[in-house]
Amino acid sequence: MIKRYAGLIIMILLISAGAGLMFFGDEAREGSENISDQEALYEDMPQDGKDYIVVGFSQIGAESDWRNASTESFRSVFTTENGYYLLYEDAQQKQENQLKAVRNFILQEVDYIVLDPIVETGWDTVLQEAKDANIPVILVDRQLEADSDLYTCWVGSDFKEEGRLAGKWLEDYLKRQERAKEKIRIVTLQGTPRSSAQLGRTEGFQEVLSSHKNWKMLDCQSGEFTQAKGQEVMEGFLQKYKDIDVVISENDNMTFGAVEAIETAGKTCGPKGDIIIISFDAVRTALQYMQEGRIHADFECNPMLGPFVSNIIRRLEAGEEVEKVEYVKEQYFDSSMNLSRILGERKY
Amino acid sequence: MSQNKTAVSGSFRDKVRNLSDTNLLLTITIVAFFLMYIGAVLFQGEGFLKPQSFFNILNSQAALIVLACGLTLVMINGSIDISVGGVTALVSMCCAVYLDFHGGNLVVSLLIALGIGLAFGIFQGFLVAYLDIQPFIVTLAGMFFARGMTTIVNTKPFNVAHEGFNELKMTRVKIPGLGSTNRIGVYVDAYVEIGVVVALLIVIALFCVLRWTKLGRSFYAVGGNKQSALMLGINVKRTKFIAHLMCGLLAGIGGYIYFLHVGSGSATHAVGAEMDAIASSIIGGTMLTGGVGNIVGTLFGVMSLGTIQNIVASAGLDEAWWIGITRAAMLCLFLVIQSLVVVRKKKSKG
Amino acid sequence: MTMNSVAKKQNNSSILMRIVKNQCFIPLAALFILIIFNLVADPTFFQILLEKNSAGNNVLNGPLITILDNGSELAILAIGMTLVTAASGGQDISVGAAVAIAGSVILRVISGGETYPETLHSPVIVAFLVCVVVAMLFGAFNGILVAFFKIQPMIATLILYTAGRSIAAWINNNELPVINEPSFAYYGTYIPGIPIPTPFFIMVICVVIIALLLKFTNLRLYTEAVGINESSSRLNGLNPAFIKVMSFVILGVCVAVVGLIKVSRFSTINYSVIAKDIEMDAILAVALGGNALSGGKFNMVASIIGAYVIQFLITTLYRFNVQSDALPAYKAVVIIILVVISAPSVKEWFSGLTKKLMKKEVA
Amino acid sequence: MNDNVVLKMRNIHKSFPGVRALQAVDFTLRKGEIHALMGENGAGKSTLIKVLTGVYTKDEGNIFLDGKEKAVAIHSPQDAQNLGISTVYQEITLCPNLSVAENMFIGRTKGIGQNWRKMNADTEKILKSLEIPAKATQQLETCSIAVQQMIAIARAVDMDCKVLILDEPTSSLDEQEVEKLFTLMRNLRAKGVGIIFVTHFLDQVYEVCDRITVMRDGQLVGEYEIKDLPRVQLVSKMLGKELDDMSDIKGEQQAYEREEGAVPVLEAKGLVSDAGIKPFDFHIDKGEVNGFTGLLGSGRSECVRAIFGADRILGGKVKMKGKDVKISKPLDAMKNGIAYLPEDRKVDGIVGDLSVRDNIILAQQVLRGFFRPFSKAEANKIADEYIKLLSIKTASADTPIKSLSGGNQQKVIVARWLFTHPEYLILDEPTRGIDVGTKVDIQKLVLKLASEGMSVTFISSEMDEMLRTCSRLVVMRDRKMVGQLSGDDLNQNKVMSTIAGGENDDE
Repeated sequence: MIKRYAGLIIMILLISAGAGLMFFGDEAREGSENISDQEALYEDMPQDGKDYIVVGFSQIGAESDWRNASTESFRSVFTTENGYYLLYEDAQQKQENQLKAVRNFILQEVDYIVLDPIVETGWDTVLQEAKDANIPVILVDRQLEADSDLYTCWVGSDFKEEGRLAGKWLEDYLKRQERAKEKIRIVTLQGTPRSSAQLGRTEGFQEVLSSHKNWKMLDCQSGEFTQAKGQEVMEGFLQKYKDIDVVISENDNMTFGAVEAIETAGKTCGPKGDIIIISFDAVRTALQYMQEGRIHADFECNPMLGPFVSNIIRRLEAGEEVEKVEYVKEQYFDSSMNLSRILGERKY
Repeated sequence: MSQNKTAVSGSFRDKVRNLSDTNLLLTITIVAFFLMYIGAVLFQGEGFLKPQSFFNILNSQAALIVLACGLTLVMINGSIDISVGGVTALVSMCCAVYLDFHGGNLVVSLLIALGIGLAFGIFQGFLVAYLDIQPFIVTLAGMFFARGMTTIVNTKPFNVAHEGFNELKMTRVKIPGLGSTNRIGVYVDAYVEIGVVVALLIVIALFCVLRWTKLGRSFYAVGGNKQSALMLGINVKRTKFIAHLMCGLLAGIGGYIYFLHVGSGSATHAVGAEMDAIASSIIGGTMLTGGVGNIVGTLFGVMSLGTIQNIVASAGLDEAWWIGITRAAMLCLFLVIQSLVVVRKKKSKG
Repeated sequence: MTMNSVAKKQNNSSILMRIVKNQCFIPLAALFILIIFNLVADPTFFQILLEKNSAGNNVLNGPLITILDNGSELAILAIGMTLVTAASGGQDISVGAAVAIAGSVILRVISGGETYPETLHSPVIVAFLVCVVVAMLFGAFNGILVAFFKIQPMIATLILYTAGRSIAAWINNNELPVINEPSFAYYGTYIPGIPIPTPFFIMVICVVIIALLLKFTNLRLYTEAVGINESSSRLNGLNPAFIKVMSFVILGVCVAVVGLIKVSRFSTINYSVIAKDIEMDAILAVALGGNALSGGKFNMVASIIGAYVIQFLITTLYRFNVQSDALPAYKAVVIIILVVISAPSVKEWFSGLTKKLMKKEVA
Repeated sequence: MNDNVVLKMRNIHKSFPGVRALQAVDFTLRKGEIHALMGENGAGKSTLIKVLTGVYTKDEGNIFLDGKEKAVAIHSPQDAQNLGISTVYQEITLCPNLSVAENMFIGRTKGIGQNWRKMNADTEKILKSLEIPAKATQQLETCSIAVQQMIAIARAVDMDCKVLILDEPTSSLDEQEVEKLFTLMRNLRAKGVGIIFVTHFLDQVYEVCDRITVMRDGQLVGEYEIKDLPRVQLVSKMLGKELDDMSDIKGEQQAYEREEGAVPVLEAKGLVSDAGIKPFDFHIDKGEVNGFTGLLGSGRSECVRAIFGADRILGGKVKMKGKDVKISKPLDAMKNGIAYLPEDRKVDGIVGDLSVRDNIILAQQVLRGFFRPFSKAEANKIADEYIKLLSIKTASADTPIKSLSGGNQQKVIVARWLFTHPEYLILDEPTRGIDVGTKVDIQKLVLKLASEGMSVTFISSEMDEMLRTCSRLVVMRDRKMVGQLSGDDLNQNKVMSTIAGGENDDE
């Protein structure tokens, strides 16, 4: 009996689902008319009448210390004490998740959307939707290719500059070592392909590289910003090339992997070792490695973006204009510095 | 139909007892889904009240729906296919490369997608059905191969800049009357992407196939008892083959829908999609033992997973791990229910 | 042909037959082919150098050592996976996730919740024991789902597969603790003064233990009996449910060991990447060892060899600088070839062919 | 002559790796006859059937239908069906997850569509006409085994077939159902259908069949009119040797008398399990052979399973040699020296892929415990010993048991339990589906063991076997113990009437 009518029953259920939504829909429209202020929307937001600034933050993931540090910086700044209410969504390395997150933010009518785009393209539609809903979008860390009036501004590091700095550093380091004339064999552990960090750093270093006949780039492969991958790739390099002078590793996690690989391969690195290692990001562990003399130089990519963004939002709230591109200030470290002091001060 | 109360209730109880596994599990799933969604609306408020948020789930899950349908087919046959995720990635990468680098046209790209899917379906189907090799191993190889090929085709993830394609990507089916006002009070229509339409059409089509065609029924027969099916004069090998073939084809279609949704090619696309698809089918009341399952259930299974994700995301449980845990919990729950159903059957038999 | 092959098998007269019939034949053959291939392609593959590493002790180095090193993890998992396969007639696809959990537990205990602990908060052995217990619990969880709720292993373990890495992240609430204590790295890399990677020794220990178990207990008989015919083994006084759970618990122990090796190797953890897809390789190792994935009789040695064959293949491919992402494609080809040649119907076809040939010769 | 021949098989050859299953077998089936196909296990009956139904493809030989000159090609069950050959196999070959109606019609309807309404209606009609207690829309799983078997037959019958093959269809049917089946067969015969009837029950053969074809070791022995072939001859033809063991055994069991006041080896009071039997009392003495009899499904197996703790025990007391014991799972029973040879050899008995050796030592090994395995040498010694003792035909102790013939598999299981040196041995249908030779061996063995002082419970669906071996019969009806017969009451009529429940005592 039931079996025969199952199909029918199901159809009815489907229709009822639609109807239900129709009903919700109407209610929603009325709802959104008479609900003027934000309080009602987020039940765990303090109902103390204060007008909180609701910020939706779509983070890439938690793949590296750097990422976690930056997430933390947002969490610590966008608190209810500071008059914010933060909706945080971790995209777990998938653009589709980020698209979904941003769409949800729009539906939940947040005041600002902060986005750390995983890849550079494919954002136009969703940004347009945000614009239509008149929600300012602030990009952080990584860049994206889109019509620049679709977003308010971009905050992050100048990767190209970092790359260039690294190159310059290598240049005079070699001078100091009287190896300026020697043939220098270089390999690069690249970041996730097409990510702005990877592009910028590669490009920046390339500029310097091209001005040196005697520097030879043996190989570039992607370690995807992860330690395991970095180690894998480095192992590959070591088995392929007998003689490597310099390793450029486009983030610290890959560097750790690379160091691991180098050491298990019985080679040594660091100022006293036979391979020069240049790394980026300058997370705490990296500096400790440097202390132990396993890394030469590390170029900071400041993860403490939270405060910068907060500052920008304040200015926007105050009705000020903001630059399209806002660089965070950054520094670099090398083995010659007093690292123990620096480590003492640094939060990450 | 004129019976007194007791008779009615009796016959009702009778019905419930004779309710086939398929329909029982289906009912459970659907009820569970509605409870969940209503719960979401009640506790999460505004976001879920907007139909668009429901449609957003559909939009993002359309591809998965198609993949899960394919899996339901093979699972009803008592087989399995864990290559669909890989195929999806491969399809989107190939199409992306074709459209972006070679500036090809859409129809051909669609054909490419179908071709890839079909190829996988035929090959795996042949190995599983005619050489009877463990489907798990075969499709595991399929998954490895697809993933590997994806990176061989092109390592770098990139977005497609192809006008025709992007137009298609942007095409939205407006759903009048279900829209809502955004925060500056402008009324926007609710919409779904064409992928959703395709997916739903496929669901309906497959539902009919499984229910009202001999092929569909022989799927169930083969899943129920291979040996018997053979003795009953069903061509078991061919049936299994067709099931895998259809699954492959659906993987191709699903891949294209996915591609249409994200509009980019990447080796990391649809990672773990196969497991999501299997999970959805199970939640939808399909049993891996075969012979029990229903496409509509699968649809609801997928939606349930999507909804759970949204609930978790907007419930302030912002850490990513909650999604994984909640999904697993849900899967666990449904599996236990299933095994209880089986027990129930055993009881009513003894 | 077949008839006298049977006969030969019975009175074990023909050496050749025995070799071919031996379960280790396929994996060994595969290994042999790989070795030949490397010899032809690039003999340096086999050179092993004694070099100084950063820790300042002499270690052997070279592709073969890499195989020995990384293959050991796989071999250890293969042991557990073989038992689970034999007893439950299904596979545990959650080992990768479980390894993540195990590693996470170890780090949690050692780091005592700090991200950059200056000292070990507890001795490694304690951490390891805790992690063993946890891993066994998760194994038991899978086992119970399979044995008592009668859910197919692949599906039952799908639960942990989905949740595992999340749980792992949750244990250290998404921190990535880094242990700089050198002694912690011994288990995954080298012990000063010993030129061979430690994982190899750990693997040896595991193998010895399992060998003893198989020799001096009924583990094999019970597992196989349950795997082949559950209801009749029950009527023979066995408790199938318990034995299944046990097999999963044993796998749990293996997972814990691998977890230790992994985190010790990197002295940190990455929840989404650590031991990724290792479950597939482990299952593959079992299949490569010619063990029926539908359960029943098993051959531990074959599985272990299978594990190393896989690692051998991987390393070989790296040598020909195959992109690590492209690797699976080649793996897939190998799998397909293996399963096809070992498929019963194909075998039949072959024997039929040979029979015809014999006929021709006679005629 | 040729015109009323419906099926002709000529010079059929079929061999499997290592075995010649069929050698130059001829078989002829006429229109409107019931033709018994007889032979021991491994004689090649089922192989011949499977060749005919396209499950196997023959190596050589031809099959002719309706006396046509042209040989037909049968490559799959489908082909066979299309040619009008329909089959009912011993084990149910229907899909448990489909509805009764679907099972009736799947695989034989035309077109791609499936018309549920029509299908259900037709099914209801058929079910009614054959008085099968099932609903068309019911899920097959929910029917009893017997009903499922009937449905399978109904399906076969409904396909207007020229040739109907019944391969041991009666093994899971009870008396009435068998009767129903026979009337059905007779009707079909009247309609001119040729029926091939494979069975182990001699009396059934003599009840319905017209002709008999006997096979032995894959070869044709001969084809006979039923009237020219008395039972004893038939049996001797099947075994290929003149034999009068049957008569020998008669009388042997009388040797046993119950000495007064002896403590029973096992005594059960109000024992009841979750298998749906009524609480029952039971006792057995040292050296006694008794039996449970009753129609199939009357609960005889359930009783012994309860004694062995194979099903979940819900209540009741069990005494072994006077003292209380608790038996909640098989291991307990084994520890108390009870051994149980299960009814279904394939499902509950053998461990297919394991070697004969492991199958023999299994039970004892479990008793010894996890940490005390037999050494290889010991195991081999034991295995060889029992292989000799029970003259088990196997290539070696290493051969997987599944490659042995049914009878020898059964012997291995017997060996397994003898090796545990039980005081009380339960044999549930030890002779089901095995060849006459082994049947006799097993019956003799039972009596031998009893004379050595072992208590044995012997269950068989063949009345004369029971009467021959048992000195006391426990009669079951509708899952209830309805009586115990011994001494002079042990005769066909008395037993029958007790089983039937007194309706027909005046036989």
